[in-house]
Amino acid sequence: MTVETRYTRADFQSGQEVKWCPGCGDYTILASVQNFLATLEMEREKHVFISGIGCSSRFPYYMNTYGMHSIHGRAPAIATGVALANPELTVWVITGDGDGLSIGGNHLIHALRRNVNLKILLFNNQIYGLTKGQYSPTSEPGKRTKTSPMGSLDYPFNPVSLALGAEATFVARTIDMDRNHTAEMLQAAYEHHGTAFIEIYQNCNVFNDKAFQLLTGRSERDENRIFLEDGKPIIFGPDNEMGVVVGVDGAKIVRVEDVGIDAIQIHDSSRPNPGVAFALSRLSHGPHGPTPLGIFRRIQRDTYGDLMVSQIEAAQERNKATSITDLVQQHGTWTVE
Amino acid sequence: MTVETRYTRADFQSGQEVKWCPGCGDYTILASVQNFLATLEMEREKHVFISGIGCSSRFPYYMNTYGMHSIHGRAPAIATGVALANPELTVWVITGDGDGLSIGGNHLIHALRRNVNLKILLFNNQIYGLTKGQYSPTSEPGKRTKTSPMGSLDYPFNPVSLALGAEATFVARTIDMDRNHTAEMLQAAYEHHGTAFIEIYQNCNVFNDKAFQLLTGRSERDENRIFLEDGKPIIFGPDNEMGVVVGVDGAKIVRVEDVGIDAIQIHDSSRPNPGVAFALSRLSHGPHGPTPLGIFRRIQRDTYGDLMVSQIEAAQERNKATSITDLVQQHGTWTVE
Amino acid sequence: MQEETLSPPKPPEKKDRVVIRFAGDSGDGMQLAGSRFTESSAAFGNDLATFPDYPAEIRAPQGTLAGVSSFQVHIADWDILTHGDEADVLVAMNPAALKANLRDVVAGGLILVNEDSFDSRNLEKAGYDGNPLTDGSLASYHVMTAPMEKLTKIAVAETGVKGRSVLRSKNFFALGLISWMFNRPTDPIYEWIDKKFGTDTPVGQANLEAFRAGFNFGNTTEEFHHTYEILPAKLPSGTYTNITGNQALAWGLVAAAKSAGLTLFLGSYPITPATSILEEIARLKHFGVKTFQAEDEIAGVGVSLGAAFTGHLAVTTTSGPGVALKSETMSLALMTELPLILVDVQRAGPSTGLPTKVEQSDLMIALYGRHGEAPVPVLAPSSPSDAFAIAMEAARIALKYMTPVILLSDGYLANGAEPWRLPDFDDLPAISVSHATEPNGPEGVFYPYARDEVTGARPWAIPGTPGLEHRVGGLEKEALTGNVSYDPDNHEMMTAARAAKIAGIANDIPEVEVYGPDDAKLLVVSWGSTFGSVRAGVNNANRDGYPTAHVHIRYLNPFPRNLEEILARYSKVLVPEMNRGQLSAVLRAQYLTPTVSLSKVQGAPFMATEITKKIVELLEDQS
Amino acid sequence: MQEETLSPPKPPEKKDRVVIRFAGDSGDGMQLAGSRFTESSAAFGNDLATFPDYPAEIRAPQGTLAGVSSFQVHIADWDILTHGDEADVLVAMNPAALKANLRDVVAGGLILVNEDSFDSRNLEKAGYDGNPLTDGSLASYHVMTAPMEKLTKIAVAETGVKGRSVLRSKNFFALGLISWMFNRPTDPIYEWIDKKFGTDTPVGQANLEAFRAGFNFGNTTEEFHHTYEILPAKLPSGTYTNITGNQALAWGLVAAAKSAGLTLFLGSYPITPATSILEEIARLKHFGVKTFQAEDEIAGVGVSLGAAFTGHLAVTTTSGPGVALKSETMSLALMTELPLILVDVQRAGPSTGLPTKVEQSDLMIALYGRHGEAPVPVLAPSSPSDAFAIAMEAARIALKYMTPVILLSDGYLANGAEPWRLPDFDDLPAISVSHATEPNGPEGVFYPYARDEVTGARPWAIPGTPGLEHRVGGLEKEALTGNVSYDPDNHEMMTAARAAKIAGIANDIPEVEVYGPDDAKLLVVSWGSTFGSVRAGVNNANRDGYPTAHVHIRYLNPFPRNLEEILARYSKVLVPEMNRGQLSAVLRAQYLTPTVSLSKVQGAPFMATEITKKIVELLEDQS
Ligand SMILES: Cc1ncc(C[n+]2csc(CCOP(=O)(O)OP(=O)(O)O)c2C)c(N)n1
Ligand SMILES: Cc1ncc(C[n+]2csc(CCOP(=O)(O)OP(=O)(O)O)c2C)c(N)n1
Ligand code: SF4
Ligand code: SF4
Ligand SMILES: [Mg+2]
Ligand SMILES: [Mg+2]
Repeated sequence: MTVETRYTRADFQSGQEVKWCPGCGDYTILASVQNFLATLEMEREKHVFISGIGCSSRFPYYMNTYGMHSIHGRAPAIATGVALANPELTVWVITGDGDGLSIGGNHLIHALRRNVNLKILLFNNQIYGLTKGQYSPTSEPGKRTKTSPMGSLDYPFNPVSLALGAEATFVARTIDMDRNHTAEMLQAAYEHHGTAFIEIYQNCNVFNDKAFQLLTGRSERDENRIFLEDGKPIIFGPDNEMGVVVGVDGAKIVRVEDVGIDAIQIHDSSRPNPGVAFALSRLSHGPHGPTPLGIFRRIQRDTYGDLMVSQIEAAQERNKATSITDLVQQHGTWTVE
Repeated sequence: MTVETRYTRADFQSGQEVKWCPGCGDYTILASVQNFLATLEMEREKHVFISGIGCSSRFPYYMNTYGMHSIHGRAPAIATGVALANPELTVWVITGDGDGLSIGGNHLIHALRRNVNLKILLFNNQIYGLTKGQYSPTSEPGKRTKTSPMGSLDYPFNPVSLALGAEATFVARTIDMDRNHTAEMLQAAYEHHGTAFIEIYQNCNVFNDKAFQLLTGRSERDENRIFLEDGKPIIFGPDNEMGVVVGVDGAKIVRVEDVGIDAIQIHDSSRPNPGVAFALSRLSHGPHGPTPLGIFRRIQRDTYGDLMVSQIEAAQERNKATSITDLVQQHGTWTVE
Repeated sequence: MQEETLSPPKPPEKKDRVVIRFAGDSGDGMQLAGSRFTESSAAFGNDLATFPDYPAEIRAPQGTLAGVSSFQVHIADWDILTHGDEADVLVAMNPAALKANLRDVVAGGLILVNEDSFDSRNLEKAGYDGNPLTDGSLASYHVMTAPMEKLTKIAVAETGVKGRSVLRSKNFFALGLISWMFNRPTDPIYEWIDKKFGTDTPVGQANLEAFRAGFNFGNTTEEFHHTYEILPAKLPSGTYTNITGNQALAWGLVAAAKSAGLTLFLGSYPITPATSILEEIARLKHFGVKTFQAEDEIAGVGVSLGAAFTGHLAVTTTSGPGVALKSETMSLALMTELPLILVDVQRAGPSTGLPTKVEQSDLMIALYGRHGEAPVPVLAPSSPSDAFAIAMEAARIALKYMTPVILLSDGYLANGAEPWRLPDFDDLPAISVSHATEPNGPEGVFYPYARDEVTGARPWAIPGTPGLEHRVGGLEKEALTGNVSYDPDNHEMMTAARAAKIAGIANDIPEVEVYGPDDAKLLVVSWGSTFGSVRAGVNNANRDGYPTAHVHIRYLNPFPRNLEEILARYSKVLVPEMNRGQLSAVLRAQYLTPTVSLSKVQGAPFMATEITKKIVELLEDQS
Repeated sequence: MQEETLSPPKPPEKKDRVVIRFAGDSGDGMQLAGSRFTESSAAFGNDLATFPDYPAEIRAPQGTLAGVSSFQVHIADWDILTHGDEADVLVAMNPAALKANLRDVVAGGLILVNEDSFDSRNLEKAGYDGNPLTDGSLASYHVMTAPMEKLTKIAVAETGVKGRSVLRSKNFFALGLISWMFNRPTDPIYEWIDKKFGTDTPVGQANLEAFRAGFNFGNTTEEFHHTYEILPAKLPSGTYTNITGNQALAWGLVAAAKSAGLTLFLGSYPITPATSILEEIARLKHFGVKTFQAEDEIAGVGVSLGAAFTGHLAVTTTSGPGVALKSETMSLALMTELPLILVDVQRAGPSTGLPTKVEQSDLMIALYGRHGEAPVPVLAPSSPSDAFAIAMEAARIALKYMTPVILLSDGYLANGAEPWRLPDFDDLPAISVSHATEPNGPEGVFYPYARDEVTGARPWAIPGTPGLEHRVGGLEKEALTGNVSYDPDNHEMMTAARAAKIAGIANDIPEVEVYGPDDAKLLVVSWGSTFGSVRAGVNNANRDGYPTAHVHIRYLNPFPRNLEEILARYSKVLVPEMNRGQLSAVLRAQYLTPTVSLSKVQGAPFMATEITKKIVELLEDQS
């Protein structure tokens, strides 16, 4: 495109020193987001970033937009208030696997079902970074950390499955190192009217280095990234020799030559029924083998905010008596001489 | 069976006056649970009922077992503590759609993923009963209540989908009025080693009467109850003329004659992949048409409690130095003469 | 109807005040009977105060003590302050209602009983061994009985109402009988029935007929010669409405938003006895208000904080357990210095406590229930109608000082009604608010933590404003820039600045006024809904020759600036509270005043006599 | 290594105490250097106290002020009480470390600098305009420089460590140099390196070589004649270990569980600075302890409450924000009267505040941060090792009185280490607990709310016990039966009973002891981790001729029974706290004592001199 964009990345840099560990995946995501926002026409002052607490949640400090670094787990609730107060804003939620899925799990699933107009970016590094390395709700079972010296006993969430189970209208997954894919997902989330949820795999090189090696390593990644693209058969592998079929028993990975290309599932994120999206989410549980990346689900449903506005408008249409005196009058009064 | 059972229902009645509204579905469930417990060999003192707050959560008071009527939404957490403290107990969680899915949603999904050995009975009356009739996270969109005089804007959870998205190992649904089915589900939950989640549709005849009419009304119920039975094709209707197929597009209701009986999905709750269970959960969203009842999913996975016990045993096997003196010695000491 | 007993009624006994309590099973419609009686008394021009008392939140089994529901109304011909201590008249629809309420009836009071319900089953459920109507145990009262159920059945026979529904109308029978006894106008009742049910529906007709039957029963039955007349109250002239605390609070918030030119945003989670504020405001969508029923209390205050950040007048409403849950977010509101009102409609604690009963035991958590050094202003209304003014005042302070504010109401205020002389709504105190639109630093820099010299407030720049982009958060802020700062001196300075901002509000609120004679040796200090009983108790004491002064505090943090000086004037300071002495402890800590605490923790308001008794005791004690 | 500069070292300067601070970038390994130095000093027999000071929880960019990490150790030949006020020696690995710490170095103190890091880039990052090493701004200090990076590189050249890792060893260079200067034994360091890395690994070798190089550099460089000798401390004889507050607390809980014959259960959610208690106990599975990392703080206390109901010794650990979140469940623990210990390792608030910095500002929320009338016992340790005893005491009280207990530690105690003279672990106070096994009422009835006559505790009947089935919950309880009760008098009685139970603990805890001369006019009252600085400050004052007494309170609710009488003895009472006067306010409310508050809210402990100064000021003020 040759359109002049009004912003450059620098316009979105707050000037505060960025304080992540050198090499942290958060830097990459920060750059992707700043670059992406600079491509938009949307005025800078209309972006609001709300985060909780965690390394990832420092994000708003580095964005030259409105923002709040709130408290642990509560960003989806606070952001809901922002979005409902001013529908003109683009409200981004920045959260981590601990912030968003551990302490903040409830607010997250309720925001998803309500379809508030939020863009939720969950930086999943499968660890608590800020508190120096305890297991999180996405850590693999058996993970040894200081609070689980003999291995974690927790069975992890699959954030995509959880979001789908919570009636999300937009669910995607991407990975820090793949900036183009990240940009694509950001664009789609931005365009989605409703709650958009993106799980972003993010490397914590200090406490959980190489957790996503299978998806980023030069020699492993082609075998393990399953890109979901609408209208295309779900195939992957260095030579696209692998594919995904969906049937009476859920989704399965097959060799394309074993089933023939016609049996391969054609991806369609817009299916009203989330059953297939859910099935696809079960192909991986953490990045321990072939893992789908892309948009699992993207459907339209009324947003909470739009419904709220139309109820208020309808009420105002119907009842124009809006002074306190009117209120009291309707309640009933009497007079003492 | 002719086995002498050691208990009768009366053994499980606490003698406290039952204080629900006359006609409330909670009475029926109370009777079902008391009757069921009386059929077991398990000693009465080993049952523990933990509830939150709500009409349903009054339940423990009426059970002559150990119990705690705790605080709003926290029962799954408290019950987890009970179950981990003494694995010999059978720990029941009694919660409502408000208690368990609104304020308590996070504890619920975390208990499910951890697979703590709990039996969770969620009484879903699609309303807040105790606080006199506000909409809940399972109320239908547009529901008019005192806090939503123009209709609720919330898109409701499907509790079964949510539980499946949260990695539950046992998920079932039943309805207060069908005592036999309730008893069957209780038995299966009791036998399940891990977190068993049962959504029980419960009529609140004061604030949300007839919400489940389609499933209980004499003239409607046969058309609308889809019983899931392992090993059997999923068919329903007055003449079993309807059935369910699962395919590349999720689960669908069809006329059996249109597809032939062989195309009908054979139910199997033990599939490791929850994809099909999830697809089945999407056949209904609230009891507004044909609705599956029965066990959606029942798989074995290590329970948190068992893993905890084996880690402790392994540690004790490995390190027998368990006096405080040993602890200090290992830390390092020096002596001042 | 027994025509043959017709006889001319005795002339009515004149009384200047009477307290009537309607009590029955929670299914018996006592709240309805009580509130209808209240309305027709209001229409008649009496002054009044009410006190509805529900059983536990859940419907208890019929006929049991746990299921008793009551509604008390105090009507008078002069300005009254409380719902009345003891009842002069008790209407008891069943044995449980009698048993639960008997202790509150004045000796010699009138007890009107639905005799049909005094069968052995109900007596047993209520825990009676014998029948109090016949065993002489009520000898010190004036007991009258009426076969209310039987007569109601007969009255509604023609209306088409059938089966169990027939007896539903018995509350109207009782209402009719009491209306006759107290000379109430019947029209307001007829009109209400018509409006509510239509007089052509079976239910409407049944209620009407039952009411008439009760009224006529009084008129016609010889036994019921005992009628009262209460003259219209000498209320100051003006226009009145009858209002509960929760309603007044809701309206006050709406009025404040209007006055400030902001949108009202209420994020809340239902909880007794606060829910009806949310319900009231949810009805007012035509005022442009936004209400949000959140998934829990933490989300309730969270969405509100988000709305505050975005420029709305943000409020969250709850009761004790919810205050506990909102604590962490309140602390964030304090650190981000955003305006936010937390309304706590107190109930009896701790834990779930007695959720439908009143208490004032959340003062300490309101003042101190946040980690770190976290002061916030705390205000409390003194009566249902004062809740309107206090709500506006809470908004004014929150907006002017950019701070969260806690408003401590309670279950008594919240559900109790009183006639409210309407202020001139066009002349309400203006609340001026401006959102920042321009940079306030050198070279176009915006300093989100620059403070107003007078108030100490920081500017409120809302998302969407070009050029003022900034970030707030829970980490300590650098002065001016609001950047994160770990500097030790900055932390000390900011902690002091936050405290000074709140303390400084003392200069912006009215001084307290001392009520009572100049020669008083004893000062009574009260707060919240005890105002009425305490003032009445103080009046009694003065009347009986015990000169006593009274100060009622509506601002609990900071205290009014003249309070210290006033406290120092009295040799004895009595602090009656529905808790174990919380305000008392705060006054001691702040002013080293040797207060005496009068504590009542019974889930029920003070009686004026309890206050008077304690005053007398202290004044007679020369030690 | 520069052989040619060899010259005989000057005789060491004898000192009885010295405070050394290691400061560098958070990546520079200063905590490690500091703690190794501490260990070898301990091995040498010195008494010591340490104070690690991390930057914000997050890794800050290298070289910036925000990224500075420091570790201070106070070593002495006699019993010392604090980590030292000002540093005698500062090791500064880069300009930021110098800048951030300079204000704490005594005038004339020694500053040892890594000169290689003072390039323009680092100077700029630290916000220096010029170079302090050359611009004369350090004239009042004794500055020594060493090219630590260059020498480290050379030293490790042969070890096989490559690239960026080479410089990782420079902390060992600094450690070696300081060890030489203070005559520390080198063996403990060699042993530790061997144990940790093996001396045959490249890393192990590199550290060893860097250490030797530093040590030798001191030995060989003429400039470094300035060496010190600190004689072994005259600690009382006994066996010692070096322990942090969090460790001691963890062990105390384990010991309490052993002593009570119960399983320890810890439900927690990570939060700085409390996390390491969970981490420590998680390591101790061979003790049969159960730890549970919950999804949030509410669940953390919830699982613990469930474990308490089921008969375990239940604990939950957190810091300020978590205390706020746990409030509602603590209130339930109080209503169900179950034993439960909440450990609050305080940090600077409000909100997220300064999470790695110390403060004592959670006293009010501990005492009053629950809705309703909800008193709980509150205890605070006075030093790292005292945390062991206090943890056992908290358990004893919780179990004996069937009550939740709050233990207020703080970040200074939690991470600070001191030598702990080991008690006889076979002779620890016994904690006797019995779970109810038999009915306690007539006819085989079990009364879960029957109270022990002395303690007021109810029986602890745990699930699984036949015949004692019962229900507990958050609604008000009927005395004895524990059934739900809405009775007004019962509520008042139970509220009083709960309060009396807690107040009665005063009879079961030691009286406080007054330290200091009999003729003291001024009393200093302190609590928590300020013990050391306050005691040192009091000692200084007495030494300087200002007779001053000191009382340190470990029990904050109820207070020791003799406290009132002691307070009354002094004309002035000074209360130094790392908050804005919270204990001070509580003492005023409780005893009407006109306390003077000395407040410090800088995220840093008091210096003894600050205490002394205030004492002198008060004693000289005759007003
Ligand atoms: C109420 C509260 N509980 C706990 C903490 C401590 N805490 C801060 S961040 C965090 C976890 C962060 O994990 P995650 O969200 O995955 O973020 P990451 O650092 O990995 O990006 C915890 C436990 C806190 N600040 N507040
Ligand atoms: C912390 C807290 N918040 C709110 C409440 C008020 N409350 C009690 S029960 C309830 C909802 C109950 O709904 P549900 O769980 O569906 O139970 P039901 O009464 O319908 O059986 C609410 C909001 C409370 N007791 N505690
Ligand atoms: S700890 Fe991990 S997630 Fe946090 S900043 Fe460092 S590398 Fe990134
Ligand atoms: S309000 Fe509804 S749910 Fe509650 S007891 Fe009554 S009928 Fe049952
Ligand atoms: Mg993380
Ligand atoms: Mg419900």
